[in-house]
Amino acid sequence: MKIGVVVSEGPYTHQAADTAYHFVKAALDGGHEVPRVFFYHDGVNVSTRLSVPPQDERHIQNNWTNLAKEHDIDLVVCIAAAQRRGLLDENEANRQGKDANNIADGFRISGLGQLIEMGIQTDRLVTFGD
Amino acid sequence: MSDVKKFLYVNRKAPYGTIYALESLEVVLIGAAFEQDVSLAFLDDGVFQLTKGQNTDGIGIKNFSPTFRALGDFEVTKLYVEKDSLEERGLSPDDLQEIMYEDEDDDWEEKPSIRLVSRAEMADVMADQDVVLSF
Amino acid sequence: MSTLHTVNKSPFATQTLMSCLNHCKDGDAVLMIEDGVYGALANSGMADFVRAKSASLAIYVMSPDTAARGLAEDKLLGEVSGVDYAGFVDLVAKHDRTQSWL
Amino acid sequence: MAYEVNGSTVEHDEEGYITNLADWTKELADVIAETEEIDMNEEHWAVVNFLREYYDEYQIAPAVRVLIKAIKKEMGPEKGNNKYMYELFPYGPAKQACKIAGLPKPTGCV
Repeated sequence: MKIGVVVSEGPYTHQAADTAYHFVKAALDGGHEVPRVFFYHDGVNVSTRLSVPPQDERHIQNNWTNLAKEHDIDLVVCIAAAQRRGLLDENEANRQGKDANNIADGFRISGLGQLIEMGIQTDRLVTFGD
Repeated sequence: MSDVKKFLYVNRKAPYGTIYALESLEVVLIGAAFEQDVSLAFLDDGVFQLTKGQNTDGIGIKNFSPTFRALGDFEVTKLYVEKDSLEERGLSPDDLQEIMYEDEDDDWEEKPSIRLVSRAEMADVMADQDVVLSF
Repeated sequence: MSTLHTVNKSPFATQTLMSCLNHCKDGDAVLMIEDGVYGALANSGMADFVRAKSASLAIYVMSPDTAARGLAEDKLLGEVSGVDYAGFVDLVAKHDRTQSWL
Repeated sequence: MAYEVNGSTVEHDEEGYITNLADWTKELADVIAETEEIDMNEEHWAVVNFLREYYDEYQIAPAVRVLIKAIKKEMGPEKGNNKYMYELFPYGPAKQACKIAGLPKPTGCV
């Protein structure tokens, strides 16, 4: 079965990104497909490659990056939500005239249309938020 | 058309205190381009999103309540509002904005987009969807 | 046709669990996750309400979340079944749609 | 980056959208149009005015089909179509006309 996932809260403040991660891993282990995870609201903050959590804590962004690589998951960060919160890829940073970008490997910035498309193309959609 | 799905956007949060209401509306507006069967649900504190007379000048946040009145232009015409939620908050339907759409199938007659439903009817609306997005 | 509802809020902080249970249809399932697991406490003020709803609904709780919060099994309602993440996935697959009560 | 209008300057971003929407004036619209290589005539103004009125009322830019419907109503069916819009605004009504009308930059979500 194809399962789409939405993460709509930021890392560390809420458990949402953690629960979503464990859910996606279990879904893949169970033989399901997770073609895409869509990050919205403060969920876009998961994608920053600049977070440096203490060594004895999980690294949420790394976990997602690794999982996406291993299983070819499309991690999409909503452009509108990302721009508000200061998350830019190289392309967007140039377009907006900013001097830095901060999107981690494995994530890509795109539009809300990707969320709707995921809803259309998957059999189930599960949202993790607050 | 088998590739049209029923999408429900569930709004349970009040505007301005958090961004959920605004970013929900942004999804609805973008989603309109995909020509799916779209409904919006307003229950619990979500009913506060639709009240008239919102004026955000003093808090410096954009007042997006007028945008609900444009939804008809985007062919989003089903706004289910839960009566019980209104009553629990001391509101009546008169406290809400008038939101109209032009019905293409009925000689473009103007019709109200807001459909007042009971809690049980709201449960029926929710149970009749393919995709439920919560905000 | 049935729905899996997830609730991630403590019922002592918000009305989310109450609202969710009041919008469920017979045969639906409710899964308490994250802080939502406090809704499964057996001796709380919410217990009678949840127990009554369990007559027409299947109610589940995320065991990793109850364990994390130190909620021993004997503190939880007998009407509520524990699942792990794989069980969560099975519930999603089994029901026609998932509605997250945020 | 800024436009110059009657001796004063109006700030804009990399792509030419004005920074403060309140800075918009008709004179400014002519200046923006010039940098877009558009010579504003009555028909351009009809679109720009419609966009501004719509934004004023609803706080968003209209969907393109809404814009086209409105122009059709005002100027007839031979003008109320996509082709005509692109003749007026070769780089797309959503981008160019909104920029000239002083509306926020579309976030390009789809």
